[in-house]
Amino acid sequence: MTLVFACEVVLAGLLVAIATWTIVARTAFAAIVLFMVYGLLLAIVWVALSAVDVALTEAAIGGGVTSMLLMGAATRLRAPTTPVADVGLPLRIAAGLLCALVTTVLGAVVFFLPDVAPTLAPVAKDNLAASGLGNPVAAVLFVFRALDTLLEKVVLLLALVGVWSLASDEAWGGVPGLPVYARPGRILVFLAQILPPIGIIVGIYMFWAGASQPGGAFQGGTILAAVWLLTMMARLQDVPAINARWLRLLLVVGPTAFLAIGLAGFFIADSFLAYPPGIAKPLIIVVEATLTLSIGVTLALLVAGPPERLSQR
Amino acid sequence: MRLALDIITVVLVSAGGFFFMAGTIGLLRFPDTLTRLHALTKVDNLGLGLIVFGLLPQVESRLGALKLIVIWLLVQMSGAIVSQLIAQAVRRSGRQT
Amino acid sequence: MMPDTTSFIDATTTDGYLLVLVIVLPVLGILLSLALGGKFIERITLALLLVGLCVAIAIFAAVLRSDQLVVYVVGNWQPPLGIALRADGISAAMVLTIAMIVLAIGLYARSEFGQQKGAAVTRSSYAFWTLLLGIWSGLNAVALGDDLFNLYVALELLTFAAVPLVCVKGYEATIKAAMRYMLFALIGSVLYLLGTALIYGTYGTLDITLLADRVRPEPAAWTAAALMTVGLLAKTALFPLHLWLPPAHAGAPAPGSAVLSALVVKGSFILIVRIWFDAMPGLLTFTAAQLLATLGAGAVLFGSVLALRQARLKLLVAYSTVAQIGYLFFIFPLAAGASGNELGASIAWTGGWLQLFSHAFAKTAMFMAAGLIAEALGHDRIAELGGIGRALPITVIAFGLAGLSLMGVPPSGGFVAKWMLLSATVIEGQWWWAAVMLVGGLLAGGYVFMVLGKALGENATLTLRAPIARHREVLVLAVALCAVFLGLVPLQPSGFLAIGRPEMQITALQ
Amino acid sequence: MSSAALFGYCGAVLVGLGLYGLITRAEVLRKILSFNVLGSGVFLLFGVFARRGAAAGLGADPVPQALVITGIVVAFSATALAVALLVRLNKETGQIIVTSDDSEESSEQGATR
Repeated sequence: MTLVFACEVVLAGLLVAIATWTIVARTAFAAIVLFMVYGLLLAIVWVALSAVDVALTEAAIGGGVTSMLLMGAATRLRAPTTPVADVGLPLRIAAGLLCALVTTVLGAVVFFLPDVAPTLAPVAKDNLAASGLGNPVAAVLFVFRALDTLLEKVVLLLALVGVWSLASDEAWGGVPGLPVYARPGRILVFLAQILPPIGIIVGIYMFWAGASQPGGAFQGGTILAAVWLLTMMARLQDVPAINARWLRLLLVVGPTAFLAIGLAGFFIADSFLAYPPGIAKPLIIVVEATLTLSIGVTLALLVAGPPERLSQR
Repeated sequence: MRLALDIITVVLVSAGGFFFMAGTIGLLRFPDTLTRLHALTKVDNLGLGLIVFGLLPQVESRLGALKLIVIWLLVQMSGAIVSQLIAQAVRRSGRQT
Repeated sequence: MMPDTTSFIDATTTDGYLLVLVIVLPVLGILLSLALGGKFIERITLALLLVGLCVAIAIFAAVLRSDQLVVYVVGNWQPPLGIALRADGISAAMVLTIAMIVLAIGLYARSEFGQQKGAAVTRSSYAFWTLLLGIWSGLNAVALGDDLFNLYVALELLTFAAVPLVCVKGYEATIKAAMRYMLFALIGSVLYLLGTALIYGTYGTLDITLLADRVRPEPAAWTAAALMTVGLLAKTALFPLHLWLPPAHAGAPAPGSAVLSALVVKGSFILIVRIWFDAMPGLLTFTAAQLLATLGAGAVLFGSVLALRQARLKLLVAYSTVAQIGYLFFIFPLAAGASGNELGASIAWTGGWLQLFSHAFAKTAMFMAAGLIAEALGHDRIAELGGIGRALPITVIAFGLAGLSLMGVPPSGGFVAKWMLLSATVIEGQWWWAAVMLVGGLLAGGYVFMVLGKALGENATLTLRAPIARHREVLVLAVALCAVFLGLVPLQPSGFLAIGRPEMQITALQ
Repeated sequence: MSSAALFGYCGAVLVGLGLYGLITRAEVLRKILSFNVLGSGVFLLFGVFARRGAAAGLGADPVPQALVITGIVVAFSATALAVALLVRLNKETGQIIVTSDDSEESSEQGATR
């Protein structure tokens, strides 16, 4: 047993322990705090699995923005007057047995996996030069399986429309109910002044580096979303009304550029979502740059929630 | 020369690891929020600092070294600010535990 | 086993670009209406729906003409690395059905969600049209997708548009219904994704056509198929996972109910069929098929009995969906060809799909009719429907015609579908399903006539709360007639629905 | 045992844990949290298959990695929508759970304009 493997065993044990704790924790608040820790541990696991792109995404979205969203919900929920009872013991035992069965079967599948793992790595590698990108994961996302990525952007936008649709009729078109402190402390304001420039640089670097190294539009966009949310929470910036023109344009610019270049592929390349050789890389960078912006704005608005009032307080 | 650098790395990173351990024990053992916060911030900053400086001799490019230092500074700053925020929240809630 | 990386299955066909268009058109609408802040959203949607109908007809014609698959390899990256879209006879018929029904629903919804001239778009109307576009795009992507993960994204697109549609009016009980729907959908999608992961880990591809050659009957494949099926069953609302459906489908506004009941639950059903018949042929054992059909039988009986006991019209129609979904699952034991009788399998295959299409039209008409009745009366209590038959005769006739299709009375699409399924049970020697179908038909007759009996009763004091425009009644009747006419073209679809499926290429119904 | 197998078992356990929480916890917020744990278990399995597929000088098969990135974003969208529904539900009813069936009421509201 090598030292690295010993560390991985400890990591896996910690991960399972914290996941268990997240599930059984008494209060939702404690569970969410544990979930943040869980997200960070998971990011380390992804590095151990040589999937740095995923590690960045997990840390930014899985652990970061998701936790923020859940924490926001936990603080906004009014506790019911009657205590909440979970399901009864018989059902819990039945569920436990079922889940143990699922885990066992999955474990067995992992155990009996074919010795030679099937992989698309060689094909991806062979076509990497043709894709115009240096990072194979980015090549899969924006070239080989670009349709998935395009549809996933639509999923994000639809989820946002779904969230907005939960507003009251009076507040429609107004300002999302991001929990904004009435009197943000000086320290929070200081943080919100100093972090955004750094965050913006890191976010842009992430997307720029993503073409050839780990990183990309998702991770960069998430960082932009985070610093924007921070400045809004510190009240250095107003939360924009959802019918603001600039906001709408930022939301759609990335997916629109992606779709437009994809459709142009019918004429300038040989297929939908194909890029003509030679200018593939610049085109993908345009797509990624605009997507970074759109993803940042969409994620931040998803966290901010449905509109709650018509004007700034 | 290579060996000396490696030794420096091992010593500094081990020392950093020791401080992390101490901080974690403090977090678990200290009685209330403020003292736990004290253990966490003081020792973790030192621990991370030692690890970063321990890793510097292993970095191949200047840009890599710069990134490491920037990460350390950012963690320093966010650690200090977050612990301030937590301490304020503790004071506002009037509870010490 | 290393995957054969050089395999070149098939290239884009001449008309392949149509498949991309029909998925992308609604996306254009979503982006455009977001950018415009909802201005002209109704007109944009209806215009796109008209264009979309033409594209769907073109796809149908292309498949019919070439008698072969229409394929589009996105970005010219061959699977397994890239993604392909494929339209066989079923997909083409599905895309056409989707386009027709969504267009009808769009026209029907104009009076409820239309925009007043000059006024800013309201919340519910903006959300309704955007979500309708989302559902349309998701359904097309589900019908044409041929990659298990691409289908996952399409399914999520469908779900995220469908859930908010339930509570688009914002009433308290509908939010509860949407929440429950969402929780079922979450479990469903994650189980499906889990199955996808196992398949990739074992076979190294997610392309359905490639998988068909690679999958062997072994534990990993069974586990994956079981997980995916359970997940999709939760989204299809097959008994006993149907709990979320009645409040959600009854609570949505009428056009929403129509699209949810007629089309959205079918999206996940198509995937179940794709998995068992296309991706993993040979994996469907006798026991598994019987189990699926048993659940279907449970749905038919349980849903029909509960429909009979409802006091509210929309809830009755929703429970009828629970029951009618059950019939679809008879396709598994009957079309799997376990008996080695290819004729029986082919008949069951055609009958099962015909059931899906005729139910889609019939249920759209029923929910639209129920919506008009509720609009006219201000309520949907079945006991107080007296006199509505005289006030809204066309609507009630449409409801009745759609009901005939559900019961399986000739001449209707439902009749041919159920008759084909019944014939298949005889040929395959699985008579027990025939018994369930006959009882289900009787029960359907019971609840349809319960409504019609009340509606045609006399009530001198009936006052309509709101007048109903004649053209809306005619629209409902037209949709109901589509369900009926499906029964008059039985020979044509049987051959068409087998295009792209060599094993089904025996002409049924000699 | 290889490290890929180790994390494979880890993923299997996480799936079981998440599923258990999703079924047994009554609070919707806890269900959403459990869904995220369950989802991460599924993603981890993808990661294990990616790692096993390391070849051609790549540390891991890029295709499953890309699928996971897409999956994480979709899961986040799902979480955001579920949370928004929950907050609205809580505002209307004061509940943090989905109470028993009320199809009747739902149908009545679905029939009104």
